[in-house]
Amino acid sequence: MAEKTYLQAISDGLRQEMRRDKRVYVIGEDVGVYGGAFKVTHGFQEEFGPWRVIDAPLSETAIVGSCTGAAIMGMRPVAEMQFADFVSCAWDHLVTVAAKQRYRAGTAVPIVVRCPSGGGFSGGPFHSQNPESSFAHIPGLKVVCPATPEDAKGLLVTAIEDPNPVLYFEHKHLYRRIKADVPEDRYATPFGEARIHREGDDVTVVTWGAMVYTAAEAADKVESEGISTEIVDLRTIVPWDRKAVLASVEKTSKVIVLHEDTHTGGFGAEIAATIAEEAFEHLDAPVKRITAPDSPVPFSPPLEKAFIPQVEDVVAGLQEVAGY
Amino acid sequence: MAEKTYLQAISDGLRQEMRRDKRVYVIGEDVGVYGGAFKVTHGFQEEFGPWRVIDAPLSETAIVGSCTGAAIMGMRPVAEMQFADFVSCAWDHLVTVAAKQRYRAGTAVPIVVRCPSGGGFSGGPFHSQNPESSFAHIPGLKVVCPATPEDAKGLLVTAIEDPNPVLYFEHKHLYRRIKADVPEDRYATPFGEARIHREGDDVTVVTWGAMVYTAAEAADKVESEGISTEIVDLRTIVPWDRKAVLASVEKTSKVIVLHEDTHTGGFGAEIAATIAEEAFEHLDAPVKRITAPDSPVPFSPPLEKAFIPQVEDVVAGLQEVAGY
Amino acid sequence: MAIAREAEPVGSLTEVKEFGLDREDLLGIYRHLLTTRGIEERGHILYKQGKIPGSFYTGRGNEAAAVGVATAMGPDDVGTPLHRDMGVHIVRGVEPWRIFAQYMGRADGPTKGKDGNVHMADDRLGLIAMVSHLPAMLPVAVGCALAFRIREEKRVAVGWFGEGASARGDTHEAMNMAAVRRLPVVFVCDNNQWAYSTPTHLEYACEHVADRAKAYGFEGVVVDGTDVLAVHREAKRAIEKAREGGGPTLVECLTLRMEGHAVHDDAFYVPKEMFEEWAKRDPLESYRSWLRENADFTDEEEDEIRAEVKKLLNDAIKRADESPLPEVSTLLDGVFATPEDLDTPHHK
Amino acid sequence: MAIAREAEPVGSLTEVKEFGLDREDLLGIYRHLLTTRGIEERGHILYKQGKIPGSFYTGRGNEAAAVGVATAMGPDDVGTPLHRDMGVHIVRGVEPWRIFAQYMGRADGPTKGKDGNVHMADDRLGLIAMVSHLPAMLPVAVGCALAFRIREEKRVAVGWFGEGASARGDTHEAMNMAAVRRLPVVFVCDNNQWAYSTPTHLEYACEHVADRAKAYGFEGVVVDGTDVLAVHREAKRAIEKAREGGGPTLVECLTLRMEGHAVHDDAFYVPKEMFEEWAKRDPLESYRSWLRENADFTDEEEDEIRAEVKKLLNDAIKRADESPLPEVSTLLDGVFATPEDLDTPHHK
Ligand SMILES: Cc1ncc(C[n+]2csc(CCOP(=O)(O)OP(=O)(O)O)c2C)c(N)n1
Ligand SMILES: Cc1ncc(C[n+]2csc(CCOP(=O)(O)OP(=O)(O)O)c2C)c(N)n1
Ligand SMILES: [Mg+2]
Ligand SMILES: [Mg+2]
Repeated sequence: MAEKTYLQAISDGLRQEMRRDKRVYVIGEDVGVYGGAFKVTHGFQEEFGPWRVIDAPLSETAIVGSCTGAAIMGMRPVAEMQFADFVSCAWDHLVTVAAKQRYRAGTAVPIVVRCPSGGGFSGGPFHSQNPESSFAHIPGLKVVCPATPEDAKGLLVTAIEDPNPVLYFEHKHLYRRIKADVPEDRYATPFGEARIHREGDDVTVVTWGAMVYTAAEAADKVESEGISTEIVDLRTIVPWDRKAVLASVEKTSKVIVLHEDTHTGGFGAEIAATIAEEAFEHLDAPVKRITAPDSPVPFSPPLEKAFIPQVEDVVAGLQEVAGY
Repeated sequence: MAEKTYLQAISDGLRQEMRRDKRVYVIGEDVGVYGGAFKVTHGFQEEFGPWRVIDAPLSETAIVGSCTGAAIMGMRPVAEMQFADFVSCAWDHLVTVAAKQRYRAGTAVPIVVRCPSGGGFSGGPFHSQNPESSFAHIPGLKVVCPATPEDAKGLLVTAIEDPNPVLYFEHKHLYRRIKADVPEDRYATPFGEARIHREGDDVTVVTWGAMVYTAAEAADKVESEGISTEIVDLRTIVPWDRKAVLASVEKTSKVIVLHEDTHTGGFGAEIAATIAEEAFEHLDAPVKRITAPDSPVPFSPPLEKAFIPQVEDVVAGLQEVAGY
Repeated sequence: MAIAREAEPVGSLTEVKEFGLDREDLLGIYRHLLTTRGIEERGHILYKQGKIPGSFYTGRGNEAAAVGVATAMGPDDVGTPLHRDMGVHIVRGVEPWRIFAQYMGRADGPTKGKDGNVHMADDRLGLIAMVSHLPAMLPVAVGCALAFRIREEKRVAVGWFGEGASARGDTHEAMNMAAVRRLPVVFVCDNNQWAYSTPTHLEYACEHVADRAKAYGFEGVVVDGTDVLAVHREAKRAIEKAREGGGPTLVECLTLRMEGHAVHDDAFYVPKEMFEEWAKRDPLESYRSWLRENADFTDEEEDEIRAEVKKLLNDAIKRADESPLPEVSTLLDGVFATPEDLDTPHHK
Repeated sequence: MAIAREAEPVGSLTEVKEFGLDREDLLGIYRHLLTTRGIEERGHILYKQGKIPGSFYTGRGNEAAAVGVATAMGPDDVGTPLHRDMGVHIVRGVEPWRIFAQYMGRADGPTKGKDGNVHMADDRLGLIAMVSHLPAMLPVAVGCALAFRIREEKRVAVGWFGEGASARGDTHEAMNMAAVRRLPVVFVCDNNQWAYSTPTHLEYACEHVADRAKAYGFEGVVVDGTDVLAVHREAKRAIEKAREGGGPTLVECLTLRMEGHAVHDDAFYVPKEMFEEWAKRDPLESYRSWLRENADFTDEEEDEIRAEVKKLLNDAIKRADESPLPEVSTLLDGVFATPEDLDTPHHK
């Protein structure tokens, strides 16, 4: 096991799959010669050649749409969006064709769309979004949001193996900031199984992606006040691990759902609604959501900081819920 | 006041606005010579000419995107999607440009996109969808779902007046099936004010669109069993009337959220989560969601019937919740 | 001013033989045309009888375009036909009874009642089911071609679109990517002059849709879509060119949509003279005449084929009508694919 | 083989006078060019000093293309310039200090800190702020033109896009709708030969982006984007043609992006010789030479303009730096527009 950044784990996982399985190829803007805007595919074109690491024209619909065709012909495409924000340009293809083809016509569409998502570095309204909730609402799509280097690799492997279209959201703010041990061997991290990032007894925080670390910092802070926090990292949003969430809620009776995406209709609403419906008898406090507010992601640092949930916000939330 | 179908109310409302305000024009596929796939703009081109009732090429992005440009230049465009399902082709424009332009750049985008939505007549996966929840998650868009002829007209007027992009979902299954009195004069029905479709004491059903009638039929059926149902017709999803919903829940202590769109991440989740958060102390039963299941809309009648929430489903839900 | 090449009509039997069709093939084409039209005519009747839920679309007038292209495809080639291209399904071998079952929303339709109309395909026959959103299948066809190119297989993908759908961004992205990568794909435009009620001059302002090809960097050709042999010849050229690494071609088949957009539409907006003019160029009738004049097509042969097709369709309707409606328990089947779904020839 | 017209370079002062520029205008253009480059050079320094959050983009090499087009626009014309088109904002009269404030995320930037970089515009000056998604503003420009056409105003909209963005569906839908309706819009392609690291032959397979125009049914022209007067002339022709009801034109300005895609990118993938060759054609230097050779441009005049621009920029940076960061309380301001937002000249 070697220590790797989150980014390196994705890169290594992808390379390993491409070595193992000739059907896997990568397509996207600037993924070849340049190695991708974030260098995830750095050196790939040298190794795999220009027909397995394809520099595509600036056309997200053709990139993702062509993946669907190639997948049906037996390939295992991995598309890269330069930023998750640009997946909006492939929205119609994903929800209309890729998501529904298996249900309607029996044709599986095993594609992966890698989406570098999230804010925290003044990327502004179009380089900071977290569009996972939008896709989570569309039946037929799977949605993955790894938080750790180990999961980043293992979930990517599972995404490539999965016979369905998978939106793989890799959080840009974790790319180089988060390092941890990652097994060298191939392994597939199952979808739909949450990870307990931290055990605790008083309040459950359900979250994913970069917010796992925000929650952890907040948990550290409130620990001295005697609040014991359990952090459930969902890892995948579709499918999501209701069982693990409900089990944790049963234990703590108090829960916060935390995400970086905006509030109204964010996936936190689904989780909160489910908890309220299925753990009604166990709850000792209302399910609290801590999310970004309902606005585009602002550019200027003070505004962006106010927009993205901060450690202080979670601390306040934990105190409030624990004290309910 | 004359009795009008839901469709006639939309058509008359739109015509009235076009007569009143020269800035209002209509653009869409087949809206001119043909009068629109559902004949909402029947006779409009004769009255207003080909430059205010514009037969557009088959290009939703150009249709809606051009509305944004024209709106910024002072027009008041009303785009028609041939079916709500096709608005997916204008998704990127709506979420990327229209929704964010005011926040980012101070430029208001007063456009209306009419989306004939909903199932119930074997339209299949691409002519039956209810995509309102997807848009409700995007800050900067307003989302309207009238249930009655009177509201259909009044909310359309407000939509055209509103300085923001408005998605106006008109339910196809109501078009000719629902008739009621509609004032001849111009009136604007405010956004964000729910309508109590039926008063009751035991269970609240929060819903909108065609499901208002499904709820009403179910309410009739359970009345004899002594269950008194209050039906809150939201009328608009963004903004939505939390106050009215919370007031009703405070009264009944039991609530069902009912919608025709699919379950996971549907707007029902937002409502349920909000109720669970803000009316926690008032609830005598978990908030129940009755929705379509997580699949595309199937074509064949028995499947479609099983997919769309039916009166029986709501009856069962009311009995369950009332008996909790 | 046109940029695209305008294709000549097909001449004699000799010419036809040169591009590889023998007499058996020629009769086969006639059978396919008859079957195609027959299925849609029967479907129309079933619809009026209330046996088909939803709406109903036909490709009347487009039979030769669909059959002409499909007969030019190789067995390992693939395609994404649209709502006017029933002939493609027929040529590739979908059993008619399954199509009727599809129309009627029965369990034995290719989509098992999940989708309707000609929103179907049998992927084992190399076809991928269309979606409503036009022309969303073009990028998919390009992706098939990309797979062939990556694996260096000599296979070709054919992607269909209407002249109306030519206005959408998907058309552009698909053609451009295919051009840049010189992928083995043939784009077939069913130009039936109307997109619902919208005439061509409100969809595009060049002379031919095929004029676009050159501006992407490949060849465009316009062919009389009522002339099944001319279509076949141009499609064959384009497909074989693609197969040999020559990149994409855009083949535009000019026809008239001989009915309304769908059953509910009486096409009041189409000038009567237009219908009259094009009625004279009925693709089946034209081809029948050609066979008689050029290939000694006899009354007996014709009667035999007609009888055969009639029986096929009668049996098909009967069998389809015996197919049950789907069980409600299947409602959620297949929302997500399982690994077994990848156990198909094409997925490997 | 090119389909589009390839424009001649501009010759003498006489020719320039013929298309309406007097000596004052010519000096104004020089001032605009200097200001444009100066702002971006200063921005680059500010970025290195850590005063600009996020990333940073410039239009080095594209100054003449931007200024040439913008100076050809009438006061009531509107446009949707992109990230290489700082010159357009300058010509239209945005105050440089507000641009620096924008770069630095300050409250007085045109977006008040809500957006960054050149993602801004002052709509009172007839410009509409770009989004990142390329080329999402083209349909918007077409919509402006549609409004002008509906109201029968003699105004023109100008929509910019890069050669990379030419591959996207939005380009197609916008151009096609403009063509079909012969709308008063001019499409300007900033062809700087690279889309991030992607060379033109991986973005399109025709010779020029402008070749597309003909296939939409309007005129395309390619012009040397380093020649501000040639750009101006072609833009003027196109704009006046549009104004008179002649429909759209696509003007392609050929340049080289003289820096990386953004500050973090060293452009290792661009051949050195390419940079060397194009460095000889620096738009500011070329224009300065032209002025000297053709318009008796004196040292004094040049010094005066340079000093003026220098002062302008120094003052601007100072003033921008005094602008506060936005108040956190403004975070949710303007998510939704209010009726007062429609109280602008253009919204009426
Ligand atoms: C993206 C999209 N928008 C709207 C429609 C609704 N619609 C169905 S068929 C049709 C006309 C299609 O015209 P064309 O492409 O010429 O094909 P044709 O039906 O004439 O064969 C329209 C507008 C659609 N299917 N897809
Ligand atoms: C739809 C979309 N996809 C991806 C990007 C990321 N991106 C930003 S600039 C750029 C290259 C643009 O190339 P071009 O259009 O030639 O403009 P240039 O930057 O060269 O002026 C890319 C891919 C984007 N902005 N929009
Ligand atoms: Mg057509
Ligand atoms: Mg470029």
